[in-house]
Amino acid sequence: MRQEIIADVKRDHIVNLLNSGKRVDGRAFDEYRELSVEVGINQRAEGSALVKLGKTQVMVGVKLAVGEPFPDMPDSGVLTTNAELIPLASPSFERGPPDEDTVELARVVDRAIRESQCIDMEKLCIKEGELVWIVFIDLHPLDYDGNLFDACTLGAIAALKNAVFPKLEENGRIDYKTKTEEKLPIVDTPVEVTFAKIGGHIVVDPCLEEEEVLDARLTIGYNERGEIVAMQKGGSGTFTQEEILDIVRRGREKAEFLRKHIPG
Amino acid sequence: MRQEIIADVKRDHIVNLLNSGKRVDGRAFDEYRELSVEVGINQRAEGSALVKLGKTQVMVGVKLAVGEPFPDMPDSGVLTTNAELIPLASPSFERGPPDEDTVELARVVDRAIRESQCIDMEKLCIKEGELVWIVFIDLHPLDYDGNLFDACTLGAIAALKNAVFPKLEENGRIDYKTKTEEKLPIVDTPVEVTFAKIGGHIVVDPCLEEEEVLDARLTIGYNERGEIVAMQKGGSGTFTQEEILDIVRRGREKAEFLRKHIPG
Amino acid sequence: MRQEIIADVKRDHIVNLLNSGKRVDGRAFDEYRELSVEVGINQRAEGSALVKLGKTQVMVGVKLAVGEPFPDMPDSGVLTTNAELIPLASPSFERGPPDEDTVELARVVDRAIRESQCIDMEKLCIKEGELVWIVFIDLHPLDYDGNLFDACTLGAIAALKNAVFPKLEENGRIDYKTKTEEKLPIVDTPVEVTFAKIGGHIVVDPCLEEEEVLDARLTIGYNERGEIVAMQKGGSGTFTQEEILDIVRRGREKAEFLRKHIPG
Amino acid sequence: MKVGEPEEFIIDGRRLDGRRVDELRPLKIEAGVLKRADGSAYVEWGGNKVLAACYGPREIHPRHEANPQRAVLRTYYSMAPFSVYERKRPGPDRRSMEISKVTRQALESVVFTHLYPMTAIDVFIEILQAQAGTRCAGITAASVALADAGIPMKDLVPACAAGKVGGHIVLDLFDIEDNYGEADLPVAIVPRTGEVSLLQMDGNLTQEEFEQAFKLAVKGCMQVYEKQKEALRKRYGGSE
Amino acid sequence: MKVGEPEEFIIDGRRLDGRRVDELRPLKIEAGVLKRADGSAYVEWGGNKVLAACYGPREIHPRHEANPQRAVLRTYYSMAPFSVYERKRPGPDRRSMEISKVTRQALESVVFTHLYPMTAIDVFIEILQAQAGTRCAGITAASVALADAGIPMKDLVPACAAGKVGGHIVLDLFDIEDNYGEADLPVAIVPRTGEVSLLQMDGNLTQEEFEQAFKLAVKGCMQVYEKQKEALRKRYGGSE
Amino acid sequence: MKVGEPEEFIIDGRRLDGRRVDELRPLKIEAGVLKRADGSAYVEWGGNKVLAACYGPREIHPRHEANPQRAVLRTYYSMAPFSVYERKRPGPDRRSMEISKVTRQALESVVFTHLYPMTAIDVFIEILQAQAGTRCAGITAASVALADAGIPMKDLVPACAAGKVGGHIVLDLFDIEDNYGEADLPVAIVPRTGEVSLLQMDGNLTQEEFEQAFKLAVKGCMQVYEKQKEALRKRYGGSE
Repeated sequence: MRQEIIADVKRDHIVNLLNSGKRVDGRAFDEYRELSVEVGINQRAEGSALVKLGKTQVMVGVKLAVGEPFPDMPDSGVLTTNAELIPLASPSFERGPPDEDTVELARVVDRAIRESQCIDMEKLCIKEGELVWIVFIDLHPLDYDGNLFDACTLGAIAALKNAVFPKLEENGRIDYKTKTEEKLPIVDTPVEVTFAKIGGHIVVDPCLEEEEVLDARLTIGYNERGEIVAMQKGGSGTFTQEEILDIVRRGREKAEFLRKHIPG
Repeated sequence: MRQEIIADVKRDHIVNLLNSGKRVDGRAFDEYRELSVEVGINQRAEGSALVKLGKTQVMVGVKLAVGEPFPDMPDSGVLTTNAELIPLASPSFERGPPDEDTVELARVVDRAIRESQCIDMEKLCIKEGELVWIVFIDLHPLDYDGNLFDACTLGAIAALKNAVFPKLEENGRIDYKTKTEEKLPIVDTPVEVTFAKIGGHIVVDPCLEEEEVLDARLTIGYNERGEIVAMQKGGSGTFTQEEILDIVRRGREKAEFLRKHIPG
Repeated sequence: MRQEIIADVKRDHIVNLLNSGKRVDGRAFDEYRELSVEVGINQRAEGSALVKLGKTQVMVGVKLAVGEPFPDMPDSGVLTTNAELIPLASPSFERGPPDEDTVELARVVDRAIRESQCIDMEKLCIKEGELVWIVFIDLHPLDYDGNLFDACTLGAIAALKNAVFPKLEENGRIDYKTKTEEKLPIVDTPVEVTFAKIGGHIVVDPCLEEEEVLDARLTIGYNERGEIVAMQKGGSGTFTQEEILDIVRRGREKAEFLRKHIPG
Repeated sequence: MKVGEPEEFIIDGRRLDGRRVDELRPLKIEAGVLKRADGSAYVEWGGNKVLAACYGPREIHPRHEANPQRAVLRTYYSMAPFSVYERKRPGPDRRSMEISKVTRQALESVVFTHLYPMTAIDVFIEILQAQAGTRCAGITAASVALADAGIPMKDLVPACAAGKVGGHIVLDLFDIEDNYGEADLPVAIVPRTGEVSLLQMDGNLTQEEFEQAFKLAVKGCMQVYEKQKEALRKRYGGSE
Repeated sequence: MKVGEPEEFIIDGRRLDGRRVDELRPLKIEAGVLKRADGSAYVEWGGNKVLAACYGPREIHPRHEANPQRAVLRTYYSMAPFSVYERKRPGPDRRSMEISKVTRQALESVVFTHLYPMTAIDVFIEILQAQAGTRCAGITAASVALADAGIPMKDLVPACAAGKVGGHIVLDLFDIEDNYGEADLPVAIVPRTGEVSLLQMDGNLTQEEFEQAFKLAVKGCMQVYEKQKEALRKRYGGSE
Repeated sequence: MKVGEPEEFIIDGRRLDGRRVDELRPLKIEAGVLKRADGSAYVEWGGNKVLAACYGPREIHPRHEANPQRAVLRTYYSMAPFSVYERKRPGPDRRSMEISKVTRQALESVVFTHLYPMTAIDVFIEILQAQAGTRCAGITAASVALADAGIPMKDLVPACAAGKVGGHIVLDLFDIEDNYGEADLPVAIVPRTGEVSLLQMDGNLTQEEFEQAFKLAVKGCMQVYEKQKEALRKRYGGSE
């Protein structure tokens, strides 16, 4: 029960601050934490990125392999997005098969990548119905201090833009040690923007302390044209309809802000 | 310990009733509960049935797929019977991989279907040694009030008789949305009959309250000719040899009764 | 806490004995327990051995199958070594997926077999890049009284030397019931020798009571020429550098001793 | 173009299954359909057939999941192997895990969990036959099952999707529209306050299209809400 | 006809392995073969080689499985990877799970479990080499291992199968008969009362054939019982 | 000869990556790189990039693993999916399980676990990029992370491998040498006493070669030790 009481005290503190217009780490309500995106930081991956969003650190690796296409998409490559919440990154992450938070993270990031059609999947077809490129995106948080959705989506699109094809040998096997000059066909730059609702206030980019006490969360994916390509509400609380319409409008500008941090 | 005492009290009550010739739900010792079998109740399955046996409800779906035959049976289709005891159906069912009760249920139902040779498996051969039909029978109890063996076997054979082939395309893939007129080749109608021994009394079709206190259980599968095709004793108690011979003889008539409820 | 105290008392007893030059079961410090190796004791395996080392009993089975080679070794067979620590063999073994002790045992035995190149893997190639023999070594302790490393390695090489090929049919399937006269191509006879350090004393072939209290363990694999092919230090304690050099020198003679017990 | 994609989604103002753009598929809800569960509901919604059962408040296992301040609400969404064209292998997959989570979060705000500390309230949703929109059907069935189990709740939670197909904003997508359409937007609301407890989207919508679809989905939820109340009235009588 | 099926099963009154229809395969039982187990038994029965070990009564893990009125008997049947022609992947499969269950139910009625509340009695059966009839060999070995561990029991439990091959009712099928025959009927009994604690069947038997096979299996059990007692006498001396 | 095997490993006294036989790859160690962990370290060692984090002493789950006399040290070695050329499937494999075990045994002797009975000290090692020698890099990082977490220790534990390639004994194999060389001998030591807490070998070494390689590896460990101390000095100032 002590843990519950501590949580209540923390929440009161954060809500009191918000009531007087302040966030727990001093930011404005619509302000992201300090953000950096480095790419090409992993020589084993075909593409890679390290995102630092405040103290949150996420590494993303893009690996390419070849395999059969899905039968209903014979001329299209395959995209697979995977997340691992390794216990190195947080005392709240546990070993074992992916839990629902891990799965949700992977699927919400995947949604923005997939639905924005940012990868030209038909260019990944090697031989129709037989052999296509498979794109693995591995989301790998290293230090979890809140808002993995936005950090991982940024890392994913940055790593995709960084990725080059390895050499495909005639026997259909890949020579991973020989990289070509050819880049993955990336035609859009989706990003995700997350807002949290805490005690009636709406803030962007929740840090861990805010995530721990939030009522509800809304993540929105935008493509380059500002269209909405993915949404995910979280948390056991609710939003009013007006709040949702407002957040969706405001998020677009935040998306522009995030997109500027992607190299290349 | 309280649970154990409650169980003892329940058992005493049921045995006392049996001693005076009565069952806990008012049935005769050799009487089944009210029974109905509906077929064709699922449009995604190739064949389906909903069995209601008293308050026990079981849905069975038959799905067809194609694949390779077993190497020692190159001209024969493949039969796979699976059960799921989903926690929706009973407070005693738990999530997770199949436990021994689930596995026993699937295997005992499978035994009657397989050993009665009710499916003409050679008619399921598409190309010898290469491509055959695979028949999946999924046993899916929805409300567990006792005697899943008999209800599931009934549902399985009813769903098999209800099943039609989907369209097989030239490339070896199945167009599930287009069903053909051709029915699965079903050549026998096996059923299973379960008796329980409680305090020395033998009753047919145990309801849940009886199952919870029984000493021993005997399930017998019969084909259309009244031959025995499967047996399974359960429970930690024993039967006398005479009891077994007597049950096996009496079961045949119960099998006829059950078989009448199968549509088509 | 009681268990911890009992362990301390046991340890004191064993160390006191060692201080006065004695081992708990009366052996000399450099003496193995009574050892026997029987081969051909299993008619389903292509090769088999039963090793008794004191009260430790290990059965090893070698099974052969066919499959694809690894892409980087297209003309080479495949070796797979597996251990199971079944709960029948010890109250400390638990059911479930292999734990780290099981995996270590399999890998350390595998290391000696693989690195000594005792199997001529190129002779296991049936058709380059397509079909090769796969050798399964299954280590199966039946009664665990200490020093599984040495017993299992002995069993593995004895079972390999005992193994004959089953008949390979023209269609690429194996007729296991028909064994040929041809033996597996075994060209070396590696063995492993294990020393334990207990209270500063070094003893060979620790029995279970010694294993339970040892500070550190060193297992060394030797080929027929006395070269070192595998090593594994265990235990949470340490060895001095001198101890290691000394053990490695002394182990060679013990390896000769063990090798003499392998039939054929 | 994907294999099987239709050329047009709306012909003469009618969708491929004959509905208008703002029309729900036929919806039937029945409460109290199972003996063993503490509460249950069966929903037929177009080609969806969904069963929900509620057990609880009851003892919680494993014990360390208990909360001394409130009941723990657990929701499990699962698809029967024969609920889809290609047989689904039993056991939870990633999609089911995500839906189980958002379903729980859609329902948590209405259940008075603080009345039952240290207990579990378990809701199981079984998709027996699927034709798109199963998560909405599941949430709709689940809140009726909770009510049928006598769990005190602020309100029922109806759910309904809107989306975009062939350039049109439509209500309640069926499978062809879901597979080949441009966007799907499932929504759940708490009708008495109008607040939103579930919101997901995948596809592509402009700002304006989103607003239009969102409002349409909320309207759909209100129609579903009427059916939920009707089912409970039918089971328990009274005027609710 | 399956690949490998023999044309006839009985030639000149002899089965393919030379036995008469009512003859057991050679059976050898040894008690007390392992150091670590509290009780153990080794059975060679035709081409079957089976080891059974009993641990207990002992502390039970996980704790919540404990029963305050009696010991919990747990039985685990398992096949070594090299026990069959095609290597068996380690770990329990569905067949092993079913056999573990019926084995437990075959033994539960004879063990005085109420003497050891809150404990576990664990029996592990390991099939080292299989030639049909391993569940009967396992039950036979298990009850000797229980006795060897000093667990108080009403009686030993011998098991033996009968079946039908090539139209004949025969005792104790070996692998060719099991694979290609018409029916297999494993039975376990409690000899002092003659009661039946295991009964399974798959195949096809008329009423009359069943009765004939059942009685033959019971007779087989009694022969097995003699071997069990002999093994225990050999280990512990006395006349049992 | 394996696909990709080089014809010579040492040309004009230089290895294929330009090093001398007794030369380490470039090694960089940084302590305290993570916010959430109680202690952490990042190691770049040639083409290896390794992160280690220490949590503890902390409550232990599951509880029955607690030891009333000392803390339980738990170590987990894991490879990121993108750390190797062919994507590694997530989750522990057999190799990782073995390395986790020998890593724990390499560190246990230096940690004063008796100061924290009933607790866990957890060390997680994540290989972000691999170029052979990751277990040594992991142990090296882990002991710095333990120190960074303020866990009292007798000493740091540096680790380094030696091996044999193309007939030469060399220090600190990189991937081509590891894949195609004749032997690999990873060693970890406790520098203050010179004692050996990790020793593994696979390949082929004569007695003399072993002694030479072993001594070379110990020397390598001492160089690694200097880098470890430097990293901690850099983080905490002082002269260590």
